[in-house]
Amino acid sequence: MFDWLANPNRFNRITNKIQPILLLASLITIILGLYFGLYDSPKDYQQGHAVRIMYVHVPSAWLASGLYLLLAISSIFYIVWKHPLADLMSRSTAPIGALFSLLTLATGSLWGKPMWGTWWVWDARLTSMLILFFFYLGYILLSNAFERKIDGSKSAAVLAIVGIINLPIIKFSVDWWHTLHQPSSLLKFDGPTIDGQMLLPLVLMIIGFCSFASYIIILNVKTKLIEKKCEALILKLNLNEISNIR
Amino acid sequence: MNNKELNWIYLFISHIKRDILINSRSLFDIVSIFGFMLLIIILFPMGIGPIQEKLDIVSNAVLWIGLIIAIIPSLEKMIQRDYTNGWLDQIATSPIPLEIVLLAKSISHWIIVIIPLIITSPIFAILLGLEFNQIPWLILSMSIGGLSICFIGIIGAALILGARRGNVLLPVIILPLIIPILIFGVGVNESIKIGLSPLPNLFLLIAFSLIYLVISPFISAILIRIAISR
Amino acid sequence: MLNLKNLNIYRGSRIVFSGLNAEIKTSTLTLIKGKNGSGKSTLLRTIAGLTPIEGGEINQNGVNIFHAKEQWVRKLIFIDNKNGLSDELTVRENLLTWVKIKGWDTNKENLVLALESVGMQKYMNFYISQCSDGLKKRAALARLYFSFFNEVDFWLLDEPTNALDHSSYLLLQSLLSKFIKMKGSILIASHDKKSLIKDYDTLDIDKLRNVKTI
Amino acid sequence: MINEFWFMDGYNIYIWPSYILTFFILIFLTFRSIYLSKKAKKMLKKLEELNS
Repeated sequence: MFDWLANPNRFNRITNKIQPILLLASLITIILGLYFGLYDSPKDYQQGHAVRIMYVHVPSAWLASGLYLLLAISSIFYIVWKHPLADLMSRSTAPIGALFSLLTLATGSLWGKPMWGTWWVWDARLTSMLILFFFYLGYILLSNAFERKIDGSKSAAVLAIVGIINLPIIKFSVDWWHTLHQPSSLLKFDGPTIDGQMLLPLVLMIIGFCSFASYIIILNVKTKLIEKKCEALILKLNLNEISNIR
Repeated sequence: MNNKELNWIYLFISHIKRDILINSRSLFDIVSIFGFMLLIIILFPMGIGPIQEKLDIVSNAVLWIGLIIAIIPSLEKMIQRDYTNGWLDQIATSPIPLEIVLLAKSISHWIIVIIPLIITSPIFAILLGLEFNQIPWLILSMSIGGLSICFIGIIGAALILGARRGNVLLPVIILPLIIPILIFGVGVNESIKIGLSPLPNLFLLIAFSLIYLVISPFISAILIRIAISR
Repeated sequence: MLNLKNLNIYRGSRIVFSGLNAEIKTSTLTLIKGKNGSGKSTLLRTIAGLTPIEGGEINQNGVNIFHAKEQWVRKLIFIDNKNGLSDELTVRENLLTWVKIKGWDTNKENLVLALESVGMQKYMNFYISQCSDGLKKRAALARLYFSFFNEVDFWLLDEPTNALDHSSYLLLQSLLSKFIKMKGSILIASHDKKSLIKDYDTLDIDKLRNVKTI
Repeated sequence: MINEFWFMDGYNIYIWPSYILTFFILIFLTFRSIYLSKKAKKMLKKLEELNS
C-alpha cells in the first residue's frame, strides 16, 4: 500500500504540495488558539487563569505520544518491508518527539506549581511522559551509536518496536503504582470540567501543533533525502578524503 | 553415521552447559557483581542513617535496585564474547535455530548471575533489617523478576552489539523496560508489610516473565542476524 | 556446479558486488583471488548464508540454495579468521560443543582422530586463550575431519594458511586432497601464492567485477 | 483591561513562561530545519558541479 510513496521524487512531488498548506494551517490555528485561549476563554472556577497552561500542555503531550506511535510505525515499515523512506521518517520524528515530551514535562511542572505548590509531582501521567522521554533518548542515542548509519537505524528501529510493545505495560504498571501509593489524588489532574468555551482553543491548538509537527517532519525528511543523495554522490566520486566539501 | 535426530531440548541443555562452563571459568565477573550489590546495600543506610523505621520504608526498594544495578554491567558480555570470537557465525551456519541458543544464553545468565545473588539475598535482607517472614517471598519474587530482567537484558545486549561505546548505552535503553519489574517486584514485599496478600503482584511478575520469555528470543535473533550481516 | 547469477551484495551501505556472475565447479578446489578488501570474505560469507543477498541468486544445479537454507547450511563448514573458538574453553571442549550444535554424534575416538588430523592431540587440554594463532587455526581446522563421516559437501575457508607452519600446512593439504577424492568441494579465499593441491580452479574477483567500487 | 490580561491575577509568572518556552521551541525547530535544509541543498549543488 505504501510502496507507491517509496520512491523519493514522488514523495517530493506530493509533499511540495502539502507543505505550504500545513504551514499555513498551523499558523492560523495556533494564532486563533492563542487568541481564544489567552484572551477570550473564561477562568476555571477552581484554578483561575492557571488553566490556560492546559492549552499548551495537552497538545504537546498528545504530540509526544502520537509521534512515538509514528516512530514505531515507521520502524515497523523499515524492519519488515525495508521501506527506504521509513528510516528517514523515524530519524526525523525522534528528536521532535523528544523535544515535545520535554516541553510537556516543563509545562506540566509549570502548571503543577500553582495547583499543587511543587514543581514536580510523581503523578501517573507525568511519570509516563518522563519514561517516554527515556524511550526517545534511547532511540536517538542508539541510532547514532554505530559507525555505519544503516546499522544504527536497524537496531534503533527494533528498539522502537520493543518500546511500543512495552509502553502499555509501563502505563499499566505506573497507574497501578500510582494508585497503590496514593489511592485518592484530590485534584484530578486534567479534569477541570472543560466547558464549551475552553474546548475551542484546546482543539485549535491541538490541530495547530499537529500540522506544525508534520510540516517540520516532512521538511526534515526532505533534508535527509538530499543528504542521502550527497552521500551517494560522494561515494561515486570517491571524494570522501576531500573534507572541505563538508 | 546418520545425523542424530536433532532434538532441540538436547541442544538447548548442551548450550546452557557450555555457557555455564564458560562463565564459571571467569568467576571474576560474578564476584564483581556481588561487590556491586553489597556496595549499594551498604551505601543506602549510610545515606539514610541507622534509624530502623526509615530503613524499613526503603529496604525492599534498595534490595531490588541493588539487584538491577548489579546485573546491568554483566548483561553486555552475554553476547559480546561470542560475537567477537565468531561463535555466532558458527551457530548461524549450523542447523540449530538461533532462538534456542539465545534462550539458552539468557537462562544460563540467570543461573550464573541471578541465582547466586538470590541465595545470598537473605544476608542482604538482614543487613537492611527485613523481617523473617518476608525473606521467602523476597527470594521468590527476585528469582522470577531476575528471569525477566535477563530476557530484557539479552534484547539490550543484542541491540548494542557492535555499537561504539555500547556499554554506556545499555542502561539508558534497558532501564525503562525494567520499571514494571521493579514496581511489582517491590510490590510483593510491600503488600506483605501492609498486610495484603502478595499474590497479585507475584502473578503479574510471572506474567511479565512469560511475556518476555516469548518476545525476547525472537527479537534478539532478528537483531543478531542484522549484526552478523554487518 | 554452483552458479551465481547477477549477484548484488552490500556490506551496510557499501556496494561490494553489483551484478556478479560466476560459476564455481563442485568436487574441486576453487581459489578465490583478489586484492585486500576486494570482497573475498564477503563472497564467502554470502555463500555461507551469513550476509544477505540484495539481488540475484545462487543456485546449485538449478535449485536456489537459500530456499532450503537449513539443509544448505547443514552441509557446509565455514571457517574464517575469527575461528569461532571460545577463549575460556579448551581445544577439546570447543570441538565437542561445535560438533554438538552441528547435530553430529560425538564419540571419543572421532574427537581424538580429528585432533590428530591437524596434529593437535598434544594440545587437547590447552585453553584457547593460551594457544598461539597457529594453534587456534589448527584447532578450528580440526572440525574439517568430521566431514569424512558426516554428510558435508562444501568447505568455505577464509585464508586458512595464514598462521600455519610447514608441518601443519602439509596436514591441511592431505585433508584437502582426501575431501576432494570424496567428491567434496572447497572454496578458499586467499592471496597465498603457493597452491595447496596440484590442480585447482581460480576465481579472480577483480577481473569479474564490472562495477568500480571502493 | 490590558493589565488584567498581563497580570492574570497572580498566575502570570507561570502562564507566560510556559507560552514563551513553547514558542521558543517551535521557532527553534523551524529555523533549525530550514537551516539544515539550506545547508544540504548547498552541498548537493556543490557536489553536482564537481560531478559534472
